[in-house]
Amino acid sequence: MDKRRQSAVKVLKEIKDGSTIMISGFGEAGVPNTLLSQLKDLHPTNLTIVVNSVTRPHSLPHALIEANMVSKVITTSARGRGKGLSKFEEKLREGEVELECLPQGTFSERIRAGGAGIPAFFTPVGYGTKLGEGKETRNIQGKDCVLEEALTGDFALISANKADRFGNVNFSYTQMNFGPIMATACTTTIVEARLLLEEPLPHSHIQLPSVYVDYLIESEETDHGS
Amino acid sequence: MDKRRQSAVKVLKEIKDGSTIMISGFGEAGVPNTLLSQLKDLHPTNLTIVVNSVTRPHSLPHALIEANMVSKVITTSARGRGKGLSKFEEKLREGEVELECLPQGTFSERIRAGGAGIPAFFTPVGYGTKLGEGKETRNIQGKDCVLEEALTGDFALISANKADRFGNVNFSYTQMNFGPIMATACTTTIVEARLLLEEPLPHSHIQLPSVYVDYLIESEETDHGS
Amino acid sequence: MGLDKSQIAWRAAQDLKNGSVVNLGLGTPVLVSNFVESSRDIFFQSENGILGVGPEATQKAANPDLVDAGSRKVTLIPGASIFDSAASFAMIRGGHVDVTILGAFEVSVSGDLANWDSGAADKAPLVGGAMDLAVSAKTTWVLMQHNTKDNKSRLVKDCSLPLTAKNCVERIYTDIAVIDVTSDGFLARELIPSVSEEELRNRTSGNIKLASDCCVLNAPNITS
Amino acid sequence: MGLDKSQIAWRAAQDLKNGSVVNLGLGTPVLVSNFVESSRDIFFQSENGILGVGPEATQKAANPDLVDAGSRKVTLIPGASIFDSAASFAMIRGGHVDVTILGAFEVSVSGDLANWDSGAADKAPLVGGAMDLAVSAKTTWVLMQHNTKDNKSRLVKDCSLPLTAKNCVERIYTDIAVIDVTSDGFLARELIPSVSEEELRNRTSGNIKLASDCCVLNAPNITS
Repeated sequence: MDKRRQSAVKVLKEIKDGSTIMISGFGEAGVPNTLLSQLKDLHPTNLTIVVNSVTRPHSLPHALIEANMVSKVITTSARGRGKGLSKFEEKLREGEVELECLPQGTFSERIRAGGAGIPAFFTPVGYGTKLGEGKETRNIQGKDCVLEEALTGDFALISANKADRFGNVNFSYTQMNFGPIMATACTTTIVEARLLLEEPLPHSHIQLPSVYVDYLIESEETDHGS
Repeated sequence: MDKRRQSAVKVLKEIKDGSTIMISGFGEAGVPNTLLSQLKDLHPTNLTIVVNSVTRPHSLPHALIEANMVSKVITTSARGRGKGLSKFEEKLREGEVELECLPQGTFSERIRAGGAGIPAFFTPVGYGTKLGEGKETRNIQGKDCVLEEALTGDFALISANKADRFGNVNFSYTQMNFGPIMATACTTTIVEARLLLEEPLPHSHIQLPSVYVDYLIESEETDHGS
Repeated sequence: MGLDKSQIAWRAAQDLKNGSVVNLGLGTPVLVSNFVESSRDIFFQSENGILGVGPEATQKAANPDLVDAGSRKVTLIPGASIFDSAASFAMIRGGHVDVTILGAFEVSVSGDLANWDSGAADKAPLVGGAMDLAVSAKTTWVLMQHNTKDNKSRLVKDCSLPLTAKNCVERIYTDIAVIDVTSDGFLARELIPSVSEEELRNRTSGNIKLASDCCVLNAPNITS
Repeated sequence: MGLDKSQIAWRAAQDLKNGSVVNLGLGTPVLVSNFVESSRDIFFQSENGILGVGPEATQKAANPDLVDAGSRKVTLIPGASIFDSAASFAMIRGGHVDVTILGAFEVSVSGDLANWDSGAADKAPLVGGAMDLAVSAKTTWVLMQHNTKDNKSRLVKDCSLPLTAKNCVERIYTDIAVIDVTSDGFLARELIPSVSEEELRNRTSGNIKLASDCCVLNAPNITS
């Protein structure tokens, strides 16, 4: 079994117009820049992207939107930095892109639920707020809750530190963030890692088991330890 | 910060009659035998125990039932080994103990939900079966589901391999099983470990973060590596 | 004479695809791993938190912290990983296990499975991971004796025992046949030479047909 | 002159209990960690997956893989752990964070919090972890300027901006006072010497009283 691939392009070509893509990363840690930059060149369109933040105008998730590849964004942080509008905010105003904004814990839990076979769950977060509007509510164990459904995707693009040929993955520090859950929630998971190993990772180093990973690509970033 | 304690008895005395106690372990791996044997001597009564299995007549979870300390058992595996009745099965027949039997994934997920602030969730498992009877049902994303509520407890008794004075915990192989989730779902978590360390565990070895652990007791078992 | 347990397990092992993730139930199913060479890259999942269960440990190498869901002391294969029970059932319930192979008391013509409650008086229930596995795996296979000791069919029109899950079994391996559960009822794919079509019908409750390309079911002699 | 941001943060830091788990929001709240000595065993949680955030990293030691929720390159304290985002919000939503300290646009007399949507035209929303933290932490404190630049009170009868969570704020630290949210309305616990009770009332919307034991709010000069 060897999930390592030489060409990211060959793998990314499986992403068709209209796909839902989950993208790992929090701040600058764990963003799959190697994969995103190649995806931008391939230019599939009408994508739904699931990503924690699109606030930074120079980030690659934002660049996909600027390049007219994205029709819907599911995120926790959509506001562009500064007082002016970001390109994404302009497109939002013009109705060219759809937005679903979620509390970050609900965003995480919906993705986890998607991977864990939990079709829906109740959470107290968002109840009585604009982000809870239109959602079914119920008081459970004394807490007012909203009902949230599982979120799944076609492709997860994940950034990691090391991976073995079986597809087992190890992250460096907070590079982990959404990577492990997004990998579980998508039909096909592509991981870029700085180090692709022939030998198996020791079981105690594995933070994402092989079953969730389909393809491994060498990242163009450098190793920052773990 | 030092969560290590010399005397298990002193800590276990906090467990009052009527408490709900979660007990880790799958097969013989990860059963907190040091804590359970002392708890048996202290003999609190009217306990609800949450434990994966009470099939083995010589195990300490079963011994708590035999010693008339338990009024309710929440488990996945209640059937005694062999054709005859176990002491637990006899008590069940006489109505001396109440039983809630759950599919193991539902058992795990209800405990995880208890620790993760998810008051309830839908799962397809158990739908249309005796274990789904009386539960609210709904079809979500094409799947017939039952609604399950979070499970929480007063005390978690967990067996581990190593722990540092902050309360960070490392398990050995499949000793992990229900330990990490039970620790999150209980008000007070007591961990027995074979090795209690003054120095902090490296972050990459921590499988249960310190915030979930209240007391550490040295286990009377021997180290089997990790 | 029908197949013995090892031969039933051998037959099922032949149908596993290389590279797949497989969970084996207690009893006959766990024998399947004896007939899978390591070169096939099949990863056995154990619901107590292992992906990549290897052969049973020798007494010398046995580690009481490393057990499978049947409490056997086991080893790990290269590339194996270990996780907690919530993560394990997230893996199972999330549909990441390709095949679950379970024992059964009864399987109905619509694929309903009864394998967790034998109905014995005063015996307490034991469900373990059976419901999660049967509902959630991409494919559910059953290994069982075709008939009970008192000659009743375990393949039935409707299950009489409490259900594990509805409409989940795709294939049944018995001591006399390999049978698919189809929208048209039971369909025998393979039959041992000593059993005729008529005998198969007589020994099976519920609608059963022979596939037009029904083969002879032969298994090698296995000495364990 | 009221307190500056560092002084507000300093004041809040005095109320943290040793050994507690604390999440700090962006802006003024994150400054609180500057005023907590390591001997106090306070563990700062960062919602991107850290328990035990240490001081900001020196440029030399900075690791781009080790950042906090405000994207600062940080260090770890002894005993720190790292986990994924689902585990991090399980920790938060499960009530395992003792105190969350957040910035705010408005806090209502019943403890409603508005801190995620300023209502600026055409600007997109940014909620991050604010709702999870405000709903779920055992205690929610707010650090904010008492008044807006055009002299409106940020303490209000009812929030005019979209809510983060209802009925969650327990204590407010402003540039002029420390105020508890009680069932009887705002209750000033401490007030800076240059502000009179009357001025406090004038600068506050919604019912505010002085506690019978209301103290003088003094903060040291802080040079950063």
